[in-house]
Parts: sequence; C-alpha cells; structure tokens
Amino acid sequence: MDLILVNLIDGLVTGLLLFMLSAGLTLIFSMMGVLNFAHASFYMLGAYFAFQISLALGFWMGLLLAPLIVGVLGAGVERYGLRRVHQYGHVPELIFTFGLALLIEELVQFIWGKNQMPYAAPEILQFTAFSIAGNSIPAYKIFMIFISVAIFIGLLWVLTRTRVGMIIQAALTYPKTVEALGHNVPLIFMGVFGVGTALAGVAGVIAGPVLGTFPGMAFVLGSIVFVTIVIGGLGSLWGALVASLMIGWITTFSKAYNLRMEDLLTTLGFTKPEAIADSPWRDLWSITSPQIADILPYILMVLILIFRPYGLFGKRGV
Amino acid sequence: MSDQITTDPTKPAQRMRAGSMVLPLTPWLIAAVALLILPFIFTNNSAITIMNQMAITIIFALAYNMLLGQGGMLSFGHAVYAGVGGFACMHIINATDFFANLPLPLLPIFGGLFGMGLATIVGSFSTRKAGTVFAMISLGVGELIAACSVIIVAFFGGEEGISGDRTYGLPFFGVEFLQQIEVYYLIAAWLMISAVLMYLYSRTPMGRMANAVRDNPERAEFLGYSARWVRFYSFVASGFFAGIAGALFAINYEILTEENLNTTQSGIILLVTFLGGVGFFFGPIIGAIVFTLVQTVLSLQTELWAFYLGMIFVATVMFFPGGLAGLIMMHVPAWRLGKLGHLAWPYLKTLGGGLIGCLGAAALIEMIFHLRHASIGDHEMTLFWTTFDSHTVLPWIIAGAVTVIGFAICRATAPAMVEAWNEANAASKVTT
Amino acid sequence: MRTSTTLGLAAALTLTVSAFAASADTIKIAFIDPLSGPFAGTGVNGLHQYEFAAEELVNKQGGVLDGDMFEIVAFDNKISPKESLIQLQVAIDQGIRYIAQGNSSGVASALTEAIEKHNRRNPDDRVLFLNYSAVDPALTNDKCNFWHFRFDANADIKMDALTDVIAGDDSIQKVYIIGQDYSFGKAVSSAAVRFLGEKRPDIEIVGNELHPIGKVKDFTPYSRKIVAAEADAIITGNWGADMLGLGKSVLENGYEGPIFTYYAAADGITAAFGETGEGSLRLVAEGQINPPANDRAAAYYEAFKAKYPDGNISQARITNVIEMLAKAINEAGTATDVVPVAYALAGMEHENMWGGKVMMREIDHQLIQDVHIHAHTGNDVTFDYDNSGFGIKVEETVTMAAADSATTCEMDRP
Amino acid sequence: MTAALELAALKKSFGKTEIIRGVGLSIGQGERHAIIGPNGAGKSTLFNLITGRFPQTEGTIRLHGQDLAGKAPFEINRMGLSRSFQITNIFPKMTVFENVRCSLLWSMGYRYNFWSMVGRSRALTEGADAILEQINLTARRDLPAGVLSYAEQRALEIGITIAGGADVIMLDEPTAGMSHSETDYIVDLIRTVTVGKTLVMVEHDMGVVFGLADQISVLVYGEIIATGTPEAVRANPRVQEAYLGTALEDH
Repeated sequence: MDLILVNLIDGLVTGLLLFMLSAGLTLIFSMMGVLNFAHASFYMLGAYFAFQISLALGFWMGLLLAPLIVGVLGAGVERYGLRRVHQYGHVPELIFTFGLALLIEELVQFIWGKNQMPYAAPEILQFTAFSIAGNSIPAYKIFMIFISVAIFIGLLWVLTRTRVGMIIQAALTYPKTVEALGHNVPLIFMGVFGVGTALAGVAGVIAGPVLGTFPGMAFVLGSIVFVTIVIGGLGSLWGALVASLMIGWITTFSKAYNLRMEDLLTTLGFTKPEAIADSPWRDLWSITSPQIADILPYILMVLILIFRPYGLFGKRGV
Repeated sequence: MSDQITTDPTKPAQRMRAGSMVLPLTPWLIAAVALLILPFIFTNNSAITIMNQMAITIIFALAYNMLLGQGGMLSFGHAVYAGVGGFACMHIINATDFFANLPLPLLPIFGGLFGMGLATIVGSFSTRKAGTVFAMISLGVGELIAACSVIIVAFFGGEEGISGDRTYGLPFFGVEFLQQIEVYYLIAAWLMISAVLMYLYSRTPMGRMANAVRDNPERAEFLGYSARWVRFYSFVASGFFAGIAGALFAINYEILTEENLNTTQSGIILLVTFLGGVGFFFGPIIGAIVFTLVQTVLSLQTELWAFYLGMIFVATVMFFPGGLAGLIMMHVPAWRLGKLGHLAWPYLKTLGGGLIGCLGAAALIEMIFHLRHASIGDHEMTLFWTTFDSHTVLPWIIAGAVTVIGFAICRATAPAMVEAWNEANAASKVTT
Repeated sequence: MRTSTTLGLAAALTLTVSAFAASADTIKIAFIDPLSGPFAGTGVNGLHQYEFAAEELVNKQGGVLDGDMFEIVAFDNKISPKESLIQLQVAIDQGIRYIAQGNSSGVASALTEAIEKHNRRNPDDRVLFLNYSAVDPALTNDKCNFWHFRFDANADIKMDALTDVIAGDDSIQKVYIIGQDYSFGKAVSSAAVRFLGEKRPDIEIVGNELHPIGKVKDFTPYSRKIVAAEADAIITGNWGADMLGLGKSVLENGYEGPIFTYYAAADGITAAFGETGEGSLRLVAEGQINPPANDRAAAYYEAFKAKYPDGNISQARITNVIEMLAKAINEAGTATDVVPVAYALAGMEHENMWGGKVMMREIDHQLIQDVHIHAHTGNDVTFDYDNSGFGIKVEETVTMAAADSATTCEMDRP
Repeated sequence: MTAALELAALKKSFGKTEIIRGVGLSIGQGERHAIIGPNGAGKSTLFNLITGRFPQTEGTIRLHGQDLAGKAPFEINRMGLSRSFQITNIFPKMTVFENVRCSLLWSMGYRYNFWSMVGRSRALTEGADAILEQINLTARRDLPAGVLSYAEQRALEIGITIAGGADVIMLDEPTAGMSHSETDYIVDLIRTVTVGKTLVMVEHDMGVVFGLADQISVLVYGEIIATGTPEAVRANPRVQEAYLGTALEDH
C-alpha cells in the first residue's frame, strides 16, 4: 500500500514533466499544424543553458534565464526557419524540425562535448522531504511537482482568462478569420512557438539534475512527447495533461511491479512448453512488465490511432 | 517547359509520342554501363564496399520515395521493413539444411516477400488515413519492432543481431561470393532490376493513382479509387523493395542487428531521400550517393561530419525543398535552350566564392573544435593537407580572411548570377 | 546513376584513397571505435590512451624489429556493426594488419566473425583482432577464433572475482541484480546467480531484472523496488547514462548499501557521482590506478595527464595490448605475417605495468590477470578521474583471477 | 423506368442543428436538374450526402434504384455517379493530361493494376486527348494543372468529372467566381459534354440555371419548396417570396 503511494508520487513527477513538454508541443501543433520534432531538443538546450548559467550565477538564475533564452531561440527558429519552410507545405516543415533536432544535438556536442555534465540540484533542495516506509521522497521532486503545477495553472489562466489567450484560442481554430480581424497572426505564431519552446526549456532546467544532462537526453525523450499528444488528442491541453499523467503512471507502475507474461499466459490457459529453452516462443514467455514498460506508450498510441484517430480529447482528426 | 508546348498537339502521332511513357532507354543504359565498369576504376575492396553500401541505400531510398515522393506518405519507421526482410534472409542463409539448394542471387526475392508481408499486416491498419495519423502509426510500429529486437532474441538475436555465411550454398555458375567484387555485381544487378521495376511501377495505373491520391485524396475517391487501397498497395510495394534492400544488406554484411530496425535508420532514409529530392525518380539515387560518401568518406576526415550533414540537411529543406534533384532539374529549361553554357562563368564566380567561403568557415569550425577539445600540448592540426599550429594567430587570420573573402565574392557576384539565370531562362518565354 | 555524379564519386574516392598513401616503416593499428555520437567520449579517450601508449612504450623505446614505429589509425565506427565492417574493409585495404576495438560486445562479435571470414577467404592479407574491452564471455568461448585476443577480463572472470569479495562479506544477505536488457546484461546476471549459488548459497537473490537499454528516462521505480526488497547489495553491469541514472536514483531514494558495478568510472561518470557515490560504489576491473603500483606506472600516468589533462587512463590494459603486441612482433620477426605473431601472443607471459603478471591463455586467447575491486572515493586518490577529486582505489585484489576457468573454445589453428 | 437519382425523406443533422429536413426528390434519366436556393439552404450539404461524403441521418438515396446507404465515395462513383466541387479540386502537381488520364483509369477497367504501362495504352491516350479536345485544353496538355488559369482549372475539373463515363453528373457551382465571358464558355462546355447524361447541379447564377436546366428544385432551409420547369418555378409565388426575399437581404 505504501509502495503504491510512493509510485503514485513518482509517476506524477514523470507525468508532469512530460506534460510541460507536451503542453507546448500541442499548442504549437494545433496552431501551426507542425509536429515539432525538435521540441525535445529545446528541452535539452534548456538543461545545458541552465547548467552553464548555474556555474556562474547559481541554479535559480539558471531556472529564470535559461527558459527565456530557449524561448527567444525558439521564436527565432520560427521566424527565420519555419516560416520560410511553411510555404512548401507540412511535410517539409516536419522534415525541417527533424533536421533541426539532428543539428541541435550535434551543436550541443560541439560546444559541451559528449560527456554528461555535472549539473546538480541546488544544495538547498538536497534533502529528503519525507519518507514512506523507507522510501525517501527527495525535496527536489516536490519542487518539480510544484513548478509544473504552477505552470499548468498559469497556462490555463492565460489561455482562458486573458485577451491574448482568447486570440490564441481563436487563432487555433480560425487563423484566417483572426488575421482578417486585424491580429498579427504570424506574430502570434512566433509568440506561441517561443512560449512552447520556453516551456520545454523549463522542463529541461528542472529535469537536467535528475535525469542527467547529456547529448542523448533529447533523443531519449523525443518521440515519447509525440506519443503523449497523439494519445491526448492533438490540440487539447487537457488531453495532454491526462495523457502525460497516464503515461507517467503506466510506465512507473509497470516498472515497479514485476508482472510476468508467464503468469498471464498461464492464467489464460496456456501451458508452458517443457523444453522452453528451445521453443521459438521462449522470449514471449520470459517477458516481464519492466522490460516493456517504455514501449507501452507506443502500443497505446497505435491502438488509439486505430480505434480513435483523434485521440482521447481531440476534437478533430489528426 | 517551352518545347513541350511547341510539340504540335493536333497531330495524333506526335501526341502519342509525347504522351507515352516509353522507357527512356539512354539513362538506363548509361547507368548499367557505369555499374559494370565502376569496379575497374575503383579496384580496392573498400571502394567496392562503399559502392555496395551505396547501391543498397539507393534501393532503400527509392523504395522509401514510393511512399514519400509518389504517395505523399511520411513514414518514420520504414527501416523495419528492410530490416525484417534482412533478418528473414539471414535465417534462410543459416537454415542451410532446408535451403541448401536456393542460389544466393535469388535470396533477395525472399527478403522482398518478407518485407512485403510485414507491410501488408501493418498497412492494413496504418494506411486508412494519410498525413499525421500515418506518420505517427509508422513511428509507433517502428519503435515497437525495434524494441522487440532486443526482447525477441529467437528471431532478432538481441543486440548482437544474427550473422551467417553467405557462401552457404552451392556455387552459382561457379561463383561462390567469397570476394567483395562478386557481391558487388550481385548487388548491382539487383539495383538495376529494382530501379527499373520501381520506375515502371510509377508508370502503371497504380503508380499514377498514387500520385493522384498524394495530391488530392478526396478527388481520387470520386474517380472510383479508394484512397485507402491505393495507399495500401503503394505501401506494400514499397515494403517489397525495402525488403530487397534488407536482403542485399544481409548478403553484403552477413550480419543484421538492431540498428537495421531502429528509428535512427528510419530517420536516415528520410534524410537521404529528402536530400536527393522527392519530386523526381532519380532524386533518392543522388541522395543515397551523396549521403554514403559523407558518412563513410567525410567521417574519415573529420569528427564533425554529422554536424556538417545536419547543416546541409537543414539548408536543403530551407532553400531547396526540391533537393539536389530539384536543383539539377531547375536547369533543364536553360539546357533545352542551349544556354546552360552561359551560366557556367557566373556560377563559377558566385558558387566558387561561396564554396571558398564555406571551406573557410569549415576551417574555422575545425580550428575552434581543435582548440577546445584537443589535448594540451597538441597544437598541431592538419587541415586541407596543411599542418599548422592552431594556437597561433596566423591560421586564424587566414581562415577568417578566406571565409570573408569567399562570402564577399559570393555576395558581390550574386546579382550577376541571378541576372544570368533570368536571361538563360527568359528566352524560353519569347519562343512560346 | 547519372554520369555527373559518377564523376563526383570518382573524384571523391580517389581523393580519400590517395590521402592514405602508406609509408613503409610504420606498423599500423586500426582503432575502430566510436568517435562521434553518444559514446564518442569513451572512444576518444581510448584513442588517446592508445596513441600515448604507442608513443611512450614503443616508439620512444626505438620501435620494434628494425626500428619500425607503431602508428594508431583511428576509424569512427559510430558504435554500429555495419559501419565497423565498412571501416574494417577500409583499414584492410590500407594494409593494416592489426585491428583494435573494445566498445560494445555487439560490434566485437560482428568484427570477430567478419575477420574470421576475411582471413579464411583472403589468406594473403590476414589480420589480427585485438579486443581490449568487449567482455562478452562468448567471444572467448563459443565464438572464439584464432585471430581474436582479449586483453580485458571477461564478464565471467570479473564476476568470479566480485563474488569472491561478496562471499567474504557476511553482512550481505540479500542481493539485487539489475542490468540492461541485452547479451552483456544477461551474461552478468546469469554469472552472478551461478557464482553466488556456488560460493554463498545462503545469500538470497531478492531481485533479478533487466531494463531496456538506453531507453529508461527515470530509474526511480527500480530504486523503489530495490529499497523495498531491503537489498544489502546491488550488482549491475550497466554502463554510460544507464549506470549514472541507476546509481544516482538508488542513492537518492534511500539505498545505503554497496553497488557493485563494472563500469561506474571515468567519462564523466565519476564526476557526476562525486560525493554521492562515496562509500557505495564498487567497481570490478583490472589495472591498479590508485594507489599507483610502482613508480613507472605513476610516471606514466603523470605523463599522460600532462598531455591529456581532460583524459583518464580508464583502460589500463591498453598498455598491455601495445607492449605485448610489440613483444610478439619482435618474437615473430615479422609484422606483416600475422600467423607467427598470433602464435607468439598466445601463451605469452608479461609483466603488467600496473602491477602483477599477465598471461595470454593459449586455449582461448583470454588474458589472465589480476582483477581488483575498487572503491569510488575522494580520499587519497593519487590520480582522480574527470578532474573531479574523486577516483577509484583498489580495495581488494584477486590474483590471476579465474586462471583455470573452463572454456568451451575450440579454435582451428592454421 | 427507375429514376436516375431518387431521394426520399432525407435528413441530416450536425449536432442539434438539422440542416436537411426531409428532402424528397426524383430526377429522371437524362434530365438536367438544377438545385437552387439562398445561401445556407443546405445545397452543398445535400450534394455531399448524395455523394457519400457525409452519412445521412435519416432517409434513403437511390442511384438507379440502388440504395447508397453506407457506400464510400469511390463505390458510389463506380456505380455511375461523378461530381465536381465548389472549390476547385484537381491534382495540381500533375499535368493536365495526367489529370484526365487518371480519371479514365477506373472506367477503362485498370482498377489497381500494377503490371501494365499507362503510356502503352493507345485507348487511354486517345481517350484522354479526346476529352482534352472537348474541354479545349489540348494546348495546355503538358502543363502542370496547378498553373492553369481559374477558368481553365474549372474546365479541367468538369473534364475530370465526365471522363469516367458516369451517367449521373453532379456539378457544384461550376461557374462560381467567373466573369461573364468565362461563364458563357463554361455553360456551353457543360451543355456539350453532358449530352445524353443526367445532370444535377447547384448554382447561384440564375442565368446559368435557366439556360441549362430542364427542371429546377428550390431548396430553402433544408426543404424543397418547389420543383418544376424553369417557367413554373419562376412563376411560383412561394419561390418568389422565399428565395428572392432572402436573396435581397443578402445583398
């Protein structure tokens, strides 16, 4: 029972972190129709910038400045790259962000080298917040939850309670009309792209110390972010939240409990072959849930796309 | 464009010729001859290995372009069809008792069939929609199968993969495929066969309708064709040729591993195809040649090859969405007018300047990299066959100056080049 | 294929091929390892160790034979088996006879098979495979061949030594085994179960699991299980980001016992663990860095640090590769015919610079050497890793580990 | 003789809004039938229901007596119904000739054929060229369709629509957005290419409607309020009131 609670907290942290990435991505997608492949790369840039800043000015300045820099960079990418490619259609846009992801990874290696950076949580947060049955919950995790929730509430507030939010929501569905009403849609696009990437930057800043700051960090997270927003339904902020938490908990729980395929198959009435070592099905029998935990989201996504192509909360088809 | 209109369309005979898609034989003959004599020019084994790799990539990229260029379907997991075809062939090679009488040169057919089989299964649900749904399903399925490769050891052999010996069977007309050169001709033959078949496929009703569905699926539905089935058949056909590429990989390297299936491989083939140009049949061929050279040859010269490749790729998407093939085909009107020669000198000035600038910039990048990452005391670096001390000012001044001068020339002569370009193409409008 | 591109290809190929005009009096060793991509850090550091060893231990001593010099030629295999095979072909074409590789057992097994086939098919330009780091036991068992020599202790030997130490510690009652889901992770796990069962049947294995390699973002759920299982010790074969992620996560989440590892040092990992790892991390490896075994080793390490201040000697065995190869070439009297060189290497005994003796076992070409259990610590380390103030220090030593262990190797000798 | 197209009690709702509220209509073989009505009357929705783009909520649609319920657009097309679109809907990257040839493929029996070369078929080439002649685009034959002028693209679309040999042709505002001379040109074109076929069209331009149609139905707020010859409809007071009234409000 205690372990369930601990796993719920861990899954929540993973899920919220994923949400910070998927929130920006889903906003960008629903507005511009671009699946930004480089989104996780901005997350990585956030972590690296924050590390570099933290060397000089400390962790908190990193938390403040790095997302800003990432956001400005993101806006620049939209303004000088994506907008240009936009005229060629969606496929080149997607391919552009794909190339950008490659380039950013190479750039990071060029500047910071290939090793993991010693980027650590600030001293003030390096203590155990509380323990549940011998499992300590580090204060930093509580801090991560706090930041993500604050960002979610802030985002929701901006989108539903402010004029800018109204315009953005309108531009999501009727970009032409909004443009006709005299709003500078390209500027809104640039802004949303900047904010979206800045959110990814925040995620990078706070995830860097826990998940490691290394050149492969974007690749590890890259496609799972798409999976999240596809499951949640493209363009839906709530969908992104629900899907992020779902993925967070599914992966956490399937890692935390050793469910074995053997048990499942036996329950279903199959009998384990005698000579299991020579059976072509031996690998099927030996699968355990931690082994496949990280591919469960992909299975989920494919199933959702087959049976409900617009995702859990999506209003229109992808 | 001009001379197409000047064909007199009122004469049926001429119409027939203009409209018919008779296989233009000359390029294919040139290609075949080139494939035949290339090993006599590059005799060493490593060149042949690189050419084998190139040929395999070409087949794979052409197969991929059946989806992306002709069918408008963006796949992020196409490597699995090539990979599974290759794995299946490796199992056939290893099952010597059973397949001892199967001559090696016929093996790619089986690779193709396995790739096609998997594509049939996946395509049955992934091709219902195009666009993002298709792309995301392809990504999901790609990740799943790649992940399976380390879980299902019986088939995929875990991270070590599975290997075999291609000389398993009886000699095929006295050829045992011991030497690279023999394998080269086998692959070259399959390259010709596959390329011709894929070209012909694009000329069949299915190939034409794939284009139609790409451009406008809704309209195609009102022509009696189910967009979904058109996509499905394109997907299956593409899976077949991808499987052939996988089988040739198995024959050439005698090993298949997880890297034949993973998303990196799928991403590379997307990159190759787009770099070459999706709009033309021969685009992926150019892409595959350039990419293989960059990957195997440039990577011998510099650690930063992937960085340069990323820059080339992003620049291509931004400035030449038609890829290298698009760039070449831009010159067809001028060539038809016989004015291509007029462009040579302006090109030489501007692009030459640009090239010098790029080399200078590359030199600067290399020097920064050396300064930052080389060992202390290791001040010597070799660049463009010159060895110098990267910690002195002079090389920096030279490289900087070369960069600035190169780009300055490029910039100064650019208007002249644009003018020359317009002039070379403008005449065509006068004749129409 | 258009003619213009064919011409371009011609130009490019001639360019590269001519760039490698071989000079006569050097003996080239092809170093085929990742120099770009995520594992480039390890690869580049290995390359530096090779270059330094060749320079210090051979070239400055006057070379081999009649003054022939060693030269290390680097090839980037991007840790891909396919690229490795291409680079192997390029290396062979350049007339290189010695292939050194270490990172990834997958690449090593691709290479050893390819080399075996190449040597069978091309008896005129055979090559030797000097494996300095790939530790999959299969390479000197089922997959062994005459051309392959392993200079690192394999996973079984290391586990043998490791379990000796665990067996001697009565406070360890419960062990948790966790590893990456691939051949090496599985090899570590099965060896651990086997040796613990033999040496300390009373130890309970409270967990034995595999996780996807390189894909786990957050190790917290695994740490929870380990803590919940009340393990006294963890055994893991993880490396790279997986090692760091797992280690930091278990320590953060309340685990306090020892973590027995294979690869928890250098390449940024020592620095990243820093203070956190003190007292917990144990590492099984050959090569005694701290305290320095003798003055020669200390001087060698200092000279290396002077040349590569950011580098680490994390693969001490590389000096054995170079010294033993030089000795074998001298003994064989030729560097071009690798068969006598291989015969000279097989069975060779050698004084290890890092202390003790080593012996290349003839039966399976596995180097038998001292295996140490190191502790990750910041106290009295003469040579730290990653310039972090932390390093590894020998705690216990198993002399000539597993010298008479069994092997299934049956090699054909020419 | 069964009617070419027969609609009975057809209804369509989007959410709670009912757009088509019980339409019954019978269009005979060879008839030229125009559906007119003010903006928002549901003309395009009706079109999309008939051609299988949307499923109907209630009612039946019969083509030559066969029920179309649950049929996909391509199946309806194979049963002999072809349509054009309000917004130009061609294959912009393919040549004009290719556009027409593609529309011939199914009816010439090629289906999902991947073993014969389209270029080798004399029948295909000549058929496509004949249609190009008909729609006067022979001179544009090898240009990408996307570069044609607007009127030419509309003509091409009509060419694509008729090429498949369907006997029921549905045109959705074929002259929308055209100048007078262009409109006249297209009207002539439609008249010649649909000889002997059943024509159903939605149109705003009354000149076009009265010039082309034998029968006119007036659709207002999802219901047909009148059907008859142009003269009869013109004289119908309800039409006068409902249609002209709203039409005046519009402008």
